[in-house]
Amino acid sequence: MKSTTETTIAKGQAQTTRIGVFLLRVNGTTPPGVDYAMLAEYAAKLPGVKTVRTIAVSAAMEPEKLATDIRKAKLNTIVLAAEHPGFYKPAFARALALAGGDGGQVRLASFAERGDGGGAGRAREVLTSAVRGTPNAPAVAPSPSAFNTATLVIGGGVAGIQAALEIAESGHKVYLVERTGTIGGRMAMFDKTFPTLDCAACILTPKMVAVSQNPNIELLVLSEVQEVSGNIGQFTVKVLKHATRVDAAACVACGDCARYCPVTTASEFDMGIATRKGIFIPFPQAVPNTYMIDPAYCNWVQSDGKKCGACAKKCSKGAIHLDAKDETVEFAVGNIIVATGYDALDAHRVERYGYGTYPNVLNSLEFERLTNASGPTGGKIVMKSKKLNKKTKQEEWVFAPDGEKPKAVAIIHCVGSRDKNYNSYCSRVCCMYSLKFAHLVREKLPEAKCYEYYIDMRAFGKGYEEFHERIREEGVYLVRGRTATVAERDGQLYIHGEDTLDEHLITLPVDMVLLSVGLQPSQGTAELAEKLCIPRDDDGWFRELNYNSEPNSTMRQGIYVAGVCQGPKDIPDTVAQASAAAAHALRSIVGATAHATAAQQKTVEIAGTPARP
Amino acid sequence: MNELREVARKLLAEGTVQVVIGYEEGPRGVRPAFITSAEQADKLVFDTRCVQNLAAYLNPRRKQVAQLGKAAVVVKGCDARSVAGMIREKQIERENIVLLAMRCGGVLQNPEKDTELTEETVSVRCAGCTAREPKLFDHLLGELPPAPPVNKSRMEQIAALEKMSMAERRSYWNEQLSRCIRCHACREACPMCFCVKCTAEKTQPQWIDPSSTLQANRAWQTMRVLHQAGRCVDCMECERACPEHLPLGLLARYVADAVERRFEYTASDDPSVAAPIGVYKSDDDEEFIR
Amino acid sequence: MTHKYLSHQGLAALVAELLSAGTRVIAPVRAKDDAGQIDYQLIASYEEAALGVRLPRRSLKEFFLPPTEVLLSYKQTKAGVEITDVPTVAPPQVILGAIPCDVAGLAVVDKVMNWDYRDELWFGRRDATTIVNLLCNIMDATCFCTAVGLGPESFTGSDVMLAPVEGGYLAYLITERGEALLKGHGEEAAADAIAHAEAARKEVRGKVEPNLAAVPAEFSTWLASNFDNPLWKTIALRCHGCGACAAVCPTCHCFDIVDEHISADEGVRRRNWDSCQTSLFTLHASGHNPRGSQSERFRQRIQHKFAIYPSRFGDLLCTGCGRCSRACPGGMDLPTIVSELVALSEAKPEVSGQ
Amino acid sequence: MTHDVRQGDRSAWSPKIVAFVCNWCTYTGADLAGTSRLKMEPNVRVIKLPCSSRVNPLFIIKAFERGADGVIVSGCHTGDCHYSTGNFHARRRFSILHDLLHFMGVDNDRVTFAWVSASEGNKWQEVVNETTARVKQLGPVAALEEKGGAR
Amino acid sequence: MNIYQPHLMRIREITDETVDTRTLKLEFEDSGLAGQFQFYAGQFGEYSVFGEGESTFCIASPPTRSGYIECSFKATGKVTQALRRLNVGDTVGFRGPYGNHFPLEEMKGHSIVFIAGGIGLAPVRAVIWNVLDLRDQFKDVTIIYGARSVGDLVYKRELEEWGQRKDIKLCLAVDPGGETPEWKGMVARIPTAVEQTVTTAEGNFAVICGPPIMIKFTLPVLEKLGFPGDRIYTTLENRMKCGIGKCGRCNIGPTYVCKDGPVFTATQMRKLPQEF
Ligand SMILES: Cc1cc2nc3c(=O)[nH]c(=O)nc-3n(C[C@H](O)[C@H](O)[C@H](O)COP(=O)(O)OP(=O)(O)OC[C@H]3O[C@@H](n4cnc5c(N)ncnc54)[C@H](O)[C@@H]3O)c2cc1C
Ligand SMILES: Cc1cc2nc3c(=O)[nH]c(=O)nc-3n(C[C@H](O)[C@H](O)[C@H](O)COP(=O)(O)OP(=O)(O)OC[C@H]3O[C@@H](n4cnc5c(N)ncnc54)[C@H](O)[C@@H]3O)c2cc1C
Ligand code: SF4
Ligand code: SF4
Ligand code: SF4
Ligand code: SF4
Ligand code: SF4
Ligand code: SF4
Repeated sequence: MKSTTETTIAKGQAQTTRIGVFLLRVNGTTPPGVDYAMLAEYAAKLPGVKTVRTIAVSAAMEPEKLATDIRKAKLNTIVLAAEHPGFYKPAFARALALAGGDGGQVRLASFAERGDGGGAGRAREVLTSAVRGTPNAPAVAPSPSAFNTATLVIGGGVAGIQAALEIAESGHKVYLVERTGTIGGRMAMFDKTFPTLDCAACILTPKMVAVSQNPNIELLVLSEVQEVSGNIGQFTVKVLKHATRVDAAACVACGDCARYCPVTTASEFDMGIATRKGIFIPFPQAVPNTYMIDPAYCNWVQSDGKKCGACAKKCSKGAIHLDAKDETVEFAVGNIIVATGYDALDAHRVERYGYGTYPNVLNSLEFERLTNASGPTGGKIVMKSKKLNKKTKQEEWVFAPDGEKPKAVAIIHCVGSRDKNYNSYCSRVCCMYSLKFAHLVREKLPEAKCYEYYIDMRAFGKGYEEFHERIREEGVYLVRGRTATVAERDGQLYIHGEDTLDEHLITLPVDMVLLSVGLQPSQGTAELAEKLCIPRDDDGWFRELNYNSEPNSTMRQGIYVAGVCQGPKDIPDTVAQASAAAAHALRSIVGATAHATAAQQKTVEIAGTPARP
Repeated sequence: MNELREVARKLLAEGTVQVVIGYEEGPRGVRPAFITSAEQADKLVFDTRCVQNLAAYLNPRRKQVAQLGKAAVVVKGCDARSVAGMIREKQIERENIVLLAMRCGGVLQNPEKDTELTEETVSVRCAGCTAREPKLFDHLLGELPPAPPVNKSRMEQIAALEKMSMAERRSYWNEQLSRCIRCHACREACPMCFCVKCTAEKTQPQWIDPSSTLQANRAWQTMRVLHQAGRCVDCMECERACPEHLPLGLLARYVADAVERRFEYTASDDPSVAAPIGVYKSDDDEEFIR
Repeated sequence: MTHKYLSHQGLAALVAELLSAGTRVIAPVRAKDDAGQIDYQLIASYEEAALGVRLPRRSLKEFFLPPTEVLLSYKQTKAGVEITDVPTVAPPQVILGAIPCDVAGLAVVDKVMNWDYRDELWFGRRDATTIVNLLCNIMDATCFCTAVGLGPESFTGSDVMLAPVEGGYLAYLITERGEALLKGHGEEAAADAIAHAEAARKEVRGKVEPNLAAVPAEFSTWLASNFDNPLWKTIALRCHGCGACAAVCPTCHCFDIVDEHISADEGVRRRNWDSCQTSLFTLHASGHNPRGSQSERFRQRIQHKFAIYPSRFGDLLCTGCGRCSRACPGGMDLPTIVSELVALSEAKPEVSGQ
Repeated sequence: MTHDVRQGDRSAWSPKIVAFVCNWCTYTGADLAGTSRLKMEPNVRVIKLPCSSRVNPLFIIKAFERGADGVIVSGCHTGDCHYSTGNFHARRRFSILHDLLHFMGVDNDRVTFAWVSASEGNKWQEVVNETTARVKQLGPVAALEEKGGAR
Repeated sequence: MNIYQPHLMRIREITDETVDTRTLKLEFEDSGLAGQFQFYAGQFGEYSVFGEGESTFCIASPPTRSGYIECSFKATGKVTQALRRLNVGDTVGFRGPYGNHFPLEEMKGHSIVFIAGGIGLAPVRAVIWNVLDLRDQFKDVTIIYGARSVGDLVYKRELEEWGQRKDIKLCLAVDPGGETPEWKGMVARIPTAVEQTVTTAEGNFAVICGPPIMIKFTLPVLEKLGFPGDRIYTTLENRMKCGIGKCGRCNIGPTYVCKDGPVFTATQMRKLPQEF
């Protein structure tokens, strides 16, 4: 930043400001209507003021003499008060510099400013502004409205939820914009969380409900930020709200509609391992708890209203409006918190592991859904089985609750992470959730063998090493080494790898392979970065202002990051960072309102005209 | 030069005039001088550096000069044409001014830089000058120096522009005019801009937008040059004043040539010759009218 | 302050890197209409820059306060008026090889632009800009920066100052922003390079000092109390009121705000450069003009620069760049006028007038 | 707005032509052309003025600035002026404007000066049709260099 | 958002005061802003007609009346005439409030004499209503208002209302020759009206606004009555564009009307260079 007055003030106040107020007598006179004695008494009480002196000045002052005084009083900021104090600024600036201070810290209080005839009141007002380093009151009078106290949170994962709740619960408006049909993000998909093995839903769902019930939070699902303009305190945001085509207020989530919907497609929430209808609810605990229509799979929409419409006919609440239109909403906010999380690396890219070729090679998020009680198998760990699709008359590999149980499960770490060909960084959570998977396998299938193929075991957090130890004791085979390939021979999966501790190559037959894929910025991160005008780092995550000291801030004031979108991290870190981002936003909100009230109080106290009846 | 000083001294001493507007040695070359006492008359100089058109100070808009009293003004032949123009258009009265006309051998294009008159350094306006011995004067002073060398650069530039295609000419002017910042210095410095309220200042309707967009700039210069047709004396004060160095002299010369071609009128220092715009001939060219 | 050594190639590499990162780079280049003249312009490669050749004709201010800029656009609809704001965040830019007085001018104008109301448009551009100036060794007889408290070696307002040394430049890293710019560029400066540059700084200062003695501190107060001195009546006789001086001045920042239609129901509000030298500037709608004559208008120019601005902000509103003298078609010469006024002030130190 | 035209599809474009005509001759002539049902291009908008000498060259500049693609200026034949000499004066001014526009790169083919008397309905028809054809040939006016655009 | 961005306001009411003076009642389009908007009597704003430009007027309504502002203007130039062409429901721009204000706090407990001529009543009216809305906090209120002719008097309905109030001493005057047969007020110029109406300056404040010539001749009268220079307040109107001290044209010597004014005391005015 340039050394404009504002920033120097900010800098100046970071250290303790020791202000010296000099009331100048020019040609032996004081400004008309200004009583220096009274003013001196008043000034002495202002915050930061260490000395107040009335001195005679002439255009050619001797900075050396002044410097001695300044040094004695240990001043680092000087306020010159006179009718036209600027004439004497060069001498004082020089003196301050001679005394070891920053010559730029000379502030001027001009009694000519805003008219001197207003007497003591106006003189005090002018002096107060200079001492506080703020603009004169009327200049900031319209600012309470200028600083918008609302906050935009982009992304409704656990980070977004946490930040939104922090701010909303302190009484400020939050707009929470979520791209999918429900908040919850990735965490909502999990069954258990490491290392405590708490039930993820038990932690998350109360928070989700709190969001839906907080009157300060305006939740916009199926929505995307389209445009952001303005600056801290006054951003204008345009959001495209895709129509859910279901009236949230009327829908009771009875599910009749879905029952009659003829279309079936893969469920995104279930990572494609289960199906949903054209009208659906992402999962039973979704917030908002409303069905919605996927226009891409709705016959009515696809046929321009010519076909189907079954759901609307069946809905007893009349909640379905098939012809609802997407809309763009615009609102103003003062701060923005970005919490857009991550996507799992596309395991197809790591060809050697046969993801997409062999039905029982799963990526980690698919496994999360598989083990989840709300998943397709009710949480049973089974293998995919061949089933006839009645519609297409084709056989398909699907998960069914009655599927065969795997007898050996291999978990491969670092898929696409720590590898120059994919992502060179460590995704940080894979080791831990792989251990979590191993635990789940061992717990749910005590007969099954479980192998962990890891490069390094990164159990870096509180309780993590203990968790590692515990899982190990649960009878999991840990193999240190990079896995070469996964192959299938005679319907049996084989996993080829190396045990670097034992220094020999191993090939093991397994029934199921879990790929611990790495994390990468969620789709659309680049576009969002552009809209927000904030930079990303080489790996595509949003770049923090300073890795060590400002990990929550971005280059643009008023825009903060929280959660995985800033870099891989686990849930505790995500939540902590989200709270921190909320604190940033709250700081500026509180600052602005305090400033406004201060300005208000000041004008009332000084100028005295009643503010408003 | 001595002759000039003597006449000036006499005029001031006798009280014929209260001020002599001439040239004096300034901190950077010659500059306009306002001599109000006979003793100061020796400050006056006249040489090839005297490019300024001092007639500008007679323009009635320069109120502060008028306040000094009756003026004698040092003019070159070309400047005398400005004076004639102002008399012609009733801006000043002949009796109220004393003209100290200098016989002229040309001036420099760039007196800060050059000293000697050569083909390159002589002012482009002097090329083919026919006014070196002014006919409008009260005192005709100096010896007639030899004719100045001819600086053809402006004629060549105009010829080159004429040869261009319409689109090329347009883009040439667009490039030049896009630089204009609409400071209107060209107008203020021009001795012949004497409207009390310039069209560019009329806001109801707003004839010409005041912002320096290319479009408004084009409108502004077209308007200005058009309003100077038959009035402009090609002194190039406009170009000298322009802080953006637009080639305004090209426009001035082109229009002067057009006026000459069409109406057989050359800026004249005879105030009794009527201005070409304002009169007409029944057989004026109308090849461009259907 | 720290130093770095930057070879010519190093500087070229820095420019290339900036340009490829999409940063706008502005540098003195040879004027299109006259290769002997220099203008500040956006450059597309380092080769275009003509550093330290000659004083640029115009100052840097147009890159911060454009001669015309849109403040908002509006559209009249059935429902009312919609206004569209203009962005106040500017794309990053680097100014390379500016002369110190131009850069100092920006720092001076900052004060008024932040006078209680912060001009976001100005500061948007200021904040987006890193300034690398060049030790000035191209002064002419019109320059008087040393008289107004600056100098051809002044650091005021710049982030990095380059001083030519053998094979390249010594870079003075003045601000953090400057340090950031040169991060990864340049080498450690040899002691003799520093010594050489320091000597050069002294030397160039010596070249300007004779042009005009330092303006004394009392001058501003003297001017302020000599508002009605009769000298103002004759000081500006040769001035045409053309305003060319204000147009080229790095510190003149006055503007006009006007609306323009684009069509019947759309248009823009713009701000345009304006100057106190034109009679319209202060003309009231009633026809009354508080500054009716050119002498009053010229008095405003001098008073504003040397008394009014200092009285409010402590800085002279003049950096001694000499452009106004160079641009003036009427031969008004600011250093001469200032020295004459200073002489007068010293002759009559008593407060005349009221 | 004119840039719509410029960016738009040429075939859909139809020129806008402004005609400044004198009240006594050309306007009556144009009226005659109308009442005689002469076939004329519909692109011309007529602005009636007392005399061709009332046509300030600025009208023409302004018309281009505000999006006209062509301009017609027309009045009585010389010698027939209702005010005796108005059109002689007009002729002088237009001749210089004509030259200046040429020098500054504005296509004079976009501007038609014509004398059309009260009885010359068919000449008015020709002027209109020819001007329209010429302007169509030239395409949308380029005179509109980005109004409101950045410097 | 840059500082030159205006707030949008709707015209709610139009009152024609004289043939060329009109009062507009404006409401914020953004109701949130309306609630937060604050100003003091004497402050001004930049009003704009989109496409025509901005113009400076004082806020003619008192801060004690919330939810709207009023301005009264005389159609003299481009913007003001465009403003005149607008109808109820049309949108105008407003930036402000800017400038300093009358020191009402210091006037409390004192008597005040308001003196206005012509459209000069506009800024004074804001203070008058402000005082009347807090009537019990002030002593005597005297209003002396004059215009060239009866037709030039503005705020006629309010003048009537003030005339009927017992707690105000109202003196209306028109210049000789400007009266109509029905005219019941004084026929005199303002300075005379002041001489005849005001008896004492004891502890009083004076607020005066009008054409420069009126101010010039009224000040000596007030001073003769014993009003100290720093108890006489007036407002100045210089051409300004930005209203916030940047565009550089409203200054009178070192004094900026937009930031140091527009309210000045007579003492201060005396000190200003005779530039205005
Ligand atoms: C398989 C697996 C298991 C894991 N298990 C654990 C565990 O047991 N314990 C643990 O601590 N951590 C675990 N993690 C890590 C944990 O998932 C993350 O730390 C946590 O979910 C991060 O939360 P978030 O809010 O930052 O991102 P997310 O939860 O991904 O939320 C981001 C949200 O933003 C939305 N969004 C994205 N882009 C946009 C946009 N442009 N506009 C609007 N909305 C958008 C998304 O739809 C999503 O709802 C695991 C990770 C994986 C991959
Ligand atoms: C503090 C203050 C308070 C005031 N209060 C009131 C009040 O309450 N009531 C009232 O009636 N008046 C008031 N005035 C005076 C009022 O501002 C002016 O009378 C009014 O602005 C003039 O009208 P206009 O804007 O239409 O004028 P114009 O002069 O037509 O100005 C309109 C626009 O055109 C432009 N313009 C003007 N002339 C030219 C030109 N020659 N060339 C190019 N552009 C030009 C200007 O840029 C301006 O934006 C006040 C003034 C001040 C300073
Ligand atoms: S144009 Fe003629 S009179 Fe004028 S300076 Fe040149 S030679 Fe002399
Ligand atoms: S040359 Fe320029 S300054 Fe001289 S008369 Fe012509 S237009 Fe005016
Ligand atoms: S002097 Fe130059 S920049 Fe100024 S208005 Fe004239 S042409 Fe434009
Ligand atoms: S001082 Fe010179 S440049 Fe400035 S207005 Fe006067 S004549 Fe023009
Ligand atoms: S007043 Fe003249 S010398 Fe001073 S900064 Fe401006 S142009 Fe340069
Ligand atoms: S000198 Fe004039 S134009 Fe320059 S900043 Fe001051 S008032 Fe504005």
